[in-house]
Amino acid sequence: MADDFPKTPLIDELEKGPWPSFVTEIKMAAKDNAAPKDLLGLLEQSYDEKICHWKHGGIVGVLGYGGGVIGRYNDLPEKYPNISHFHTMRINQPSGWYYSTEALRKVCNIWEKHGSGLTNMHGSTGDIILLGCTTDELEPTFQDLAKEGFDIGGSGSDVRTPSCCLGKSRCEWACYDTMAACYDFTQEFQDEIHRPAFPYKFKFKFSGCPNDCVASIARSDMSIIGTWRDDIRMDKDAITDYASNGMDIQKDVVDLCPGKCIDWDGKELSIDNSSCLHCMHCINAMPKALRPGTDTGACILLGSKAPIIEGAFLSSVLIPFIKMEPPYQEIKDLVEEMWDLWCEEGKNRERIGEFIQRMGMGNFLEEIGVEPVAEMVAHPRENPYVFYEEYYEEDDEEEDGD
Amino acid sequence: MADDFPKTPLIDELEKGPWPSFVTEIKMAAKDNAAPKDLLGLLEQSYDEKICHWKHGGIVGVLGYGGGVIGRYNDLPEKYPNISHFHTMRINQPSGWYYSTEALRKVCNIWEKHGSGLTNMHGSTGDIILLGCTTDELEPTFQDLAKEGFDIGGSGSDVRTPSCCLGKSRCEWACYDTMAACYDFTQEFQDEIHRPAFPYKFKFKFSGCPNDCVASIARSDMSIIGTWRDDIRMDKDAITDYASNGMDIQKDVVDLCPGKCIDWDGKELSIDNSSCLHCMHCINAMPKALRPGTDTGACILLGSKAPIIEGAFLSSVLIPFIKMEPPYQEIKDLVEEMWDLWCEEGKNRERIGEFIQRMGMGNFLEEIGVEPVAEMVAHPRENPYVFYEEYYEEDDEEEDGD
Amino acid sequence: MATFEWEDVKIEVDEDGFMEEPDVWNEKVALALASTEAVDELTEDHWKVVNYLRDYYKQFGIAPMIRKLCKQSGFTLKEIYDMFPSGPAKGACKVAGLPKPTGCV
Amino acid sequence: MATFEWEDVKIEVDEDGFMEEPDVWNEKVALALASTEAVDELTEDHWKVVNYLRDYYKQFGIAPMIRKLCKQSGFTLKEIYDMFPSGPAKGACKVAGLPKPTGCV
Amino acid sequence: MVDLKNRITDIGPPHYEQFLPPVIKANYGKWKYHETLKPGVLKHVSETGDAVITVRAGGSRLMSIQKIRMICDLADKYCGGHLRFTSRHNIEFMFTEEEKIEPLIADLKALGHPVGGTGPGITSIVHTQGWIHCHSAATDASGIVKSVMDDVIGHFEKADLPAKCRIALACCLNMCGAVHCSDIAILGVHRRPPTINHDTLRKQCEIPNVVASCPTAAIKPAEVDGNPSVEIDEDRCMFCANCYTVCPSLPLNNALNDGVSIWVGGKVSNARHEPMFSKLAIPFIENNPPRWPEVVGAIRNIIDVWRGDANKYERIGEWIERIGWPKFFRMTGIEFEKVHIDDFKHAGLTYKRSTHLTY
Amino acid sequence: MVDLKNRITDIGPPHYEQFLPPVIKANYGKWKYHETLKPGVLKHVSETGDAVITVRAGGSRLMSIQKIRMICDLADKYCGGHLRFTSRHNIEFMFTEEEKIEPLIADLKALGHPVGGTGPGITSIVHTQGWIHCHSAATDASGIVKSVMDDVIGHFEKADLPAKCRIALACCLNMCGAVHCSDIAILGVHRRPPTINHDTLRKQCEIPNVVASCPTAAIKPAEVDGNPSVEIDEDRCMFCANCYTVCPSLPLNNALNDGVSIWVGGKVSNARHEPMFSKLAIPFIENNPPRWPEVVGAIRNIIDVWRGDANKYERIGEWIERIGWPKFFRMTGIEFEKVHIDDFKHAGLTYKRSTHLTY
Ligand code: SRM
Ligand code: SRM
Ligand code: SRM
Ligand code: SRM
Ligand code: SF4
Ligand code: SF4
Ligand code: SF4
Ligand code: SF4
Ligand code: SF4
Ligand code: SF4
Ligand code: SF4
Ligand code: SF4
Repeated sequence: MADDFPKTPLIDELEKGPWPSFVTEIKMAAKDNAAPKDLLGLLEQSYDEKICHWKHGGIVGVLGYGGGVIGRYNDLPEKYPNISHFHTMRINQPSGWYYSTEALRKVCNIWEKHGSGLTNMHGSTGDIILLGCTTDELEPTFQDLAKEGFDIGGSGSDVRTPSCCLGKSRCEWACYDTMAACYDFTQEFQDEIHRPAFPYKFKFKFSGCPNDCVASIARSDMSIIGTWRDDIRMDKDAITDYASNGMDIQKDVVDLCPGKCIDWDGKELSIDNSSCLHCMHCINAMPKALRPGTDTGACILLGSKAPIIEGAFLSSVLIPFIKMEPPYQEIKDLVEEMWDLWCEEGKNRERIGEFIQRMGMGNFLEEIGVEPVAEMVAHPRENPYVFYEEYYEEDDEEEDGD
Repeated sequence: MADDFPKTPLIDELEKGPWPSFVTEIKMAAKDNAAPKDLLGLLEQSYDEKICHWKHGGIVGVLGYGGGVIGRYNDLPEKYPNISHFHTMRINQPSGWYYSTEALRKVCNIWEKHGSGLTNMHGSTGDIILLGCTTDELEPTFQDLAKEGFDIGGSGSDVRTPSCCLGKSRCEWACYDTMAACYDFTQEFQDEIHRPAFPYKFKFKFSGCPNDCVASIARSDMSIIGTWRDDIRMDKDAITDYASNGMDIQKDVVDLCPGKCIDWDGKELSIDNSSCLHCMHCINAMPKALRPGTDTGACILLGSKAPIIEGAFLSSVLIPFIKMEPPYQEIKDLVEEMWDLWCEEGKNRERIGEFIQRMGMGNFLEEIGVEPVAEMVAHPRENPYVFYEEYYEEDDEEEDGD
Repeated sequence: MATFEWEDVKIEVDEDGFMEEPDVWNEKVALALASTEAVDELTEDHWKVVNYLRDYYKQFGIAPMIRKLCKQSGFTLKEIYDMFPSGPAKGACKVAGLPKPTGCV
Repeated sequence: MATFEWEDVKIEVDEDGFMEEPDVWNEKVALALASTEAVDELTEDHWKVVNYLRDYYKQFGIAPMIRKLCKQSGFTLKEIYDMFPSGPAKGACKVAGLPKPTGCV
Repeated sequence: MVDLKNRITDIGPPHYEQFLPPVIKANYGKWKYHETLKPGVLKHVSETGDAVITVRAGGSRLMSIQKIRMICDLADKYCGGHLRFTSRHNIEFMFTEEEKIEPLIADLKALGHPVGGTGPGITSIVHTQGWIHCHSAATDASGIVKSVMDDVIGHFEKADLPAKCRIALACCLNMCGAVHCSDIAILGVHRRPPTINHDTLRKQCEIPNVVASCPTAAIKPAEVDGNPSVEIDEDRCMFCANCYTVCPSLPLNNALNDGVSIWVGGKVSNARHEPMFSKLAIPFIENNPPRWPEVVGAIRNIIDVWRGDANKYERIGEWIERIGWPKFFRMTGIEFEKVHIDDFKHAGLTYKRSTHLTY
Repeated sequence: MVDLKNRITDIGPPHYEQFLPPVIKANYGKWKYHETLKPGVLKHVSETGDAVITVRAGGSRLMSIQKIRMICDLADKYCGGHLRFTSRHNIEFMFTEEEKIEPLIADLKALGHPVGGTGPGITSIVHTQGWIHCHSAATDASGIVKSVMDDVIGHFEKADLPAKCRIALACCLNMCGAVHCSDIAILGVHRRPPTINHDTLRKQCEIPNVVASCPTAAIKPAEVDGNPSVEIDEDRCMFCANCYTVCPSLPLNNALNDGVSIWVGGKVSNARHEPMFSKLAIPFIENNPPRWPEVVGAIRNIIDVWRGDANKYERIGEWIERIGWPKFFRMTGIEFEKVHIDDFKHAGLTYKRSTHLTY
């Protein structure tokens, strides 16, 4: 079959060079499947014309779910009939992206049967992306996968597939069990993942420590980032080892500490833990000598997102510290509380970060019943435009709302 | 006359304590003048009732000028008839607030004759404030002062009285002659000071170095702040003296340098001048050892103001460095350029800082013919909402404006 | 664009089976479209949802947010999925002849 | 509030001599007010300014910005000060019977 | 009638040169370095070898001509008839003979004017008119300033703080005292929406300007009793008084609700840290004339905590930046409240967007 | 017809535990420290004394099931049938025997997958669909990524940079690659306002939503040929494509005008500096498929300049913060232009509000 591949001189260039080539991957899949073959042709045409050939939108799915499938049609269906439908399915990855080869092969087999044989391992939210099939194959693919224990992830105005760093499974710094929490939240919110009912999407990401290896502070409406409250654990001998192995502790650790709370007298390292900002740097630099404390938990932040529409946001602190223990009820209650508010008052396509900013964080906190604390702000307000909420009337004895 | 003073038990409390008392001042003036006596009564009443007794506005002035006088009437004219009119005049102070006693005494005499005998030395823009006279006395006061060489300052939507630090007159750090420049600009813009024609006020302040002793970066629409381009001058012996006198150069100078460009090996101080941010700290800390370079001039910044209405602004860089030599033509041309634009397109009560922000600094620069440079920004844009100004049409050979 | 036929109904639909010309919608068309969305018959409840969607769309020019749909129609989201297995956007809006929902994907 | 009399004109004015009841303005009143602002007679040019101010105020409910006044009336700011020595705000607006300008002090 | 022809106008201020003390004139632009002989007394040395002594005395800003003449007497006695004021309305006496220092200080003391205000201490408070002259004031200016200075005068006379501490006061949000960049700022605040005088509004105010003046769009045109007027959505009012500035019929002043807020951590100089805005510390303290003890106490507390914890050269804002705002609130005992969280235009940027926290 | 009753739904993902390699399962939560044996090879040591070796291989993200099976073969051969992917779609092989390292690396190499991506270097580029699957793309994703990685693979394999350098790509402003916080970001941009298909708009789009979608209010409802539609003020359009997202009849894709912009200095981790947004470096580079040499060159230049000047641990944003943006532009030779100056909501805060300048 290989010889009836379309001529693709442009994208063939991308088979050269040392980095793994996606074009080679498509060609591999094209050996046994007509869809990737058409994709090669379409892509070559895009490369030639410098424009994509996919049409906007497409609303397809599986029964009982409102999300998880991205419908896609090309605009040259006569020319590329095998990808005239080319929908992708988002399959909820297991926590930490661990697989047995057995499970992975099953996914491959199902996708061989129903789809293009192309995947993204993984999409940037974290799902397994099964790249391209026809409308008719959606439901069968889904049911075959379900039988092997896999389910569809989020898309649309719903909870998006949560993801997490590998946490305690292989990282000594994990301040809570990210994989467990991610699994737990995913199960808890199955309905919200599958049946969009929000003003817009809502993402959870779980990182075990402030290094934030799933970029939760930048990419999730709720960022759950591990941290600790007590003292950094220290192995003095290991510090001495680092020093004698030539590490410039003053320059590479002390001078870079943002809390300015480490001292190094050439022999002993001392940390003023009350000023430590829990940035991880000293620990990162000396993993054999330093570790987070043992009174661990998470800092919960809200609101990050890409720029559409108010500009990009980073998440900001909602709860400076909370213990992370199943069933995480306090957090879940809070989540429900704020979803209620956001669903009630949020505008269409308004992420929760934008919503908070529009209504004012103070008002938001009041509505969800969280006390304001100074940890929530980089600094208090600079402008004097304060909505003092009460004033006295001349004939009042009492304070009066307005 | 002293014994017919009103009873003022509350404000009398403010005659106690070590700091000079304004109440005592008013009483001093009240010995010979009915207006301050009424002021004591009115003030006591304000202290008792916790509210002021001055009415809004008042539009009075001298002939030929549209500003420089703040009209003021109290709301109890029957009770306090001697201050039923109580207008203040803003008299343009000499550069650097230097006086001969002779000149000052003349001002006192004129104010004794026409006004309340009360002053502010000085108002927070910098004027001599003559505090309180009647409408009829405005013009005579003005003309008497004019005969002694004094003129009225700004108020309303005009150029406000420029002010400056004492600069070269007594400060070794002045990077240009602030007093000369302030005087020159004041003379140049007499018409604009006296006859309001702008959308709103416009303030100039001249500081000789980045210490900014007239707070120009916070309080003037155009801030002209001295700086230098070459190397900090250094007296090595004087450094040694500081060190041997117990100064902790590492902690108090090196560690605080925001450019992180000073080194101190315990004996010699070295500065990487190409990284120096011209913050003045090292010089401030060791005035006998360090001085600004000799290739001096000014950095020109635009737009600071109090919060009404868009929030407070600090001035931001327009020209990173310019030599300051009379007649400062380049700067004046630029000023005229931007006034033209602002007057044409500015909204009522829109300061130039707000105007720039509304129209976009890039557009503003384009209109006034200044090239954008990286020194103007703290950092380039973070959002991708770029107004690319041209695009190609399918049948174009050329670029096309839209 | 394709032509979709069901009983005596014959309408133009896009790839997703949404009507190309919403103006030609009528109750029979609704039945026809329902058949493609795993809806066997249109009960009174179905019509309540469909009519609410059409009214809202006529008045505001947009489809209601899902929360609003539930609140106003009195059905839970689950009930709506029971009625329209492919959901309010793909299922109910299609049957109601509304333009294809966008953006929320 | 005080009463200001000039020839047969008798109007209520505030402390600054601005009219309390702008509705009773007429050309005679303008002359009367002019006399308080070091304006001896109202020439054609004066009327041009006064009428422009009144028209603008009637149309927009606000006084024009000074720049606009100059542009539209064709006088330079200096010429306006020559005509109305106490300036456009205190002089011309008062004569034109406009409310007292505020804010720009 | 005024003689319009022969009036002198547009001459500008007198040229400064005529006022310069001779040693200043002779060494203009030639200064080499300075030292502080003691708080309030500076010595500047010129390339020429000349030196000038400066004695800085605290001014009250509001001065009678009587007092100015007394000050002139001293300037005649010690300084050959020259003197100057500083950008924070202190009075400076300059001369060349060191032996004049103590007698001058004694004379100043006798006159009630302390010497100081230089170096790492507190200098005079930049302030505004208050109940002395402004219609907009939510508090008095001079009275609070006097009360605070009476309390902190030790730091004026001794310069015994970690760094300069610039205090400023403005009696309303117009901020004529430019308190937005001060180490400690005292700001008069209204807390009751404007009352509308419909009767006068019609005559006094330009309704389109009034409507446009409100940054939160709380004001709408309305007909009241058949006359054009405005109505105000009180929930949207944040008491900026911009409407009052453009319309006398919308006063915000209200004895029961006006008071003072306290702001910290601003700075102007470029030394070390870039200039910074002041941030809200205490949202509201009731007016308590004649001596505002709660305001005085609040400022004393902030200064003491700062003084006890800051490093040398660390201004209040720099200190807080090092320790973090949560610690500032913990250490000063000031309560963090909802209103501390910004909700104006750039609010989002003030939220804490990292996990850099202390516990 | 589907059997609606017996369908399996809402089961969520498989539980991770079943997939953990035995050594991981046994030492879950007990890890003590790690070390890097060589780039791409980590060794984590447990409190129990156990250790696990991880070999990280670069993934292409877009993978065929054929390739996945080959990878599975390797995991069967070396790792008892376990493997994982990282948050940047690399592939990790874990086992306990150090002697397996080199054979595995050799097998991976044979398969075309380099080993690396750990430590202070470059790891795989987070990216998006581009011309492979999205309707909104202003550029391709996989093609640029491949071209850039071919060029920088040395830093993937060697970890020879001052600090981590995270590159990301998004093919339109929706930023599915979340490029807003990357050391280097490649962002597809449209530069031509939407063309309006009046014919289909009427049927396909909810006009009130379309109008509301535009952040600059460039879109107004309009009647065209008797039908409801919209009109667009092209001068106000900044090409965000939000209107296109809500309305298929407003495509922005345009071969002549689409291209790529480059952003720098973002970061996500809290290590040292708080997380930072990426900032605009190069406003526009034309699409030049198949290998986008100008983009590759621009990135190479930025990396080289950074590498030559930065201190250890200094990520690009931290480095620029130290040297200042003017120096960044001077050193990289990138031209500073009008569009670098922000003009969106918080623009004022991005202006340089001090005299902290180098010359
Ligand atoms: C598949 C994926 C890109 C990829 O190649 O990996 C993707 C693809 C699309 N995203 Fe995304 N987004 C994907 C992760 C993201 C992320 C990253 C993340 O989740 O960590 C973001 C930025 C973070 C965030 O949520 O803000 C992201 C921000 C957006 C946005 C802008 C949202 C905003 O609030 O600014 C849109 C626009 C929209 O929602 O209409 C969008 C819309 C889209 C759509 C549905 C296009 C559209 O407007 O209809 C894309 C479909 C492409 C296609 O045909 O396959 N996508 N999208 C990612 C999902 C894979 C997965 O499930 O694992
Ligand atoms: C007298 C003075 C305060 C003082 O006691 O020193 C003063 C007094 C008034 N200022 Fe001011 N401002 C004075 C310096 C300032 C400063 C400080 C400066 O110039 O360095 C500022 C902040 C910097 C700035 O320009 O933004 C200032 C910002 C304002 C504002 C707000 C402007 C803004 O854009 O946010 C107003 C409101 C207005 O313009 O309508 C204002 C308005 C006023 C008015 C005219 C009240 C009004 O709305 O009509 C006050 C008259 C008080 C009175 O009855 O005497 N005043 N005003 C200062 C002028 C003295 C002098 O000429 O030397
Ligand atoms: C006299 C005066 C200028 C004038 O033209 O009137 C002046 C004079 C000097 N200033 Fe200043 N500054 C004066 C107002 C200011 C202001 C403006 C203000 O406070 O409103 C500032 C900005 C304040 C701010 O940042 O908020 C100011 C920030 C400085 C600094 C920077 C301090 C810092 O560490 O941030 C220095 C350097 C130093 O003191 O080490 C400085 C240094 C100096 C020196 C040492 C300069 C010199 O070599 O002569 C002068 C005497 C120092 C002293 O007072 O300790 N001067 N200085 C002003 C005295 C005001 C007063 O009566 O207290
Ligand atoms: C495997 C992975 C987590 C996962 O669940 O998949 C992971 C694993 C580790 N990360 Fe990470 N990080 C991983 C993505 C990230 C991300 C997310 C991203 O890049 O999108 C970040 C935030 C990046 C950013 O700030 O923009 C991240 C920021 C860090 C940092 C902080 C680096 C810094 O100085 O800013 C460290 C500490 C260090 O390397 O010293 C760290 C350290 C580590 C350690 C050493 C943790 C440990 O003790 O095991 C792990 C191996 C380090 C290595 O690769 O050098 N990890 N790490 C991810 C590997 C991605 C890849 O294939 O390259
Ligand atoms: S975020 Fe922290 S706990 Fe999670 S993998 Fe990264 S370093 Fe480990
Ligand atoms: S974790 Fe960060 S802030 Fe804390 S001591 Fe270490 S380097 Fe300093
Ligand atoms: S601003 Fe600079 S030059 Fe002017 S007085 Fe202050 S320290 Fe001297
Ligand atoms: S002036 Fe400031 S930035 Fe420059 S060397 Fe001195 S302390 Fe450093
Ligand atoms: S701050 Fe307000 S109250 Fe005080 S003088 Fe200025 S305008 Fe008047
Ligand atoms: S005080 Fe300010 S916010 Fe309140 S109504 Fe007036 S202008 Fe609006
Ligand atoms: S970044 Fe834009 S073009 Fe790329 S996948 Fe996401 S929505 Fe599509
Ligand atoms: S691309 Fe963005 S700015 Fe342009 S018209 Fe569409 S929504 Fe408006």
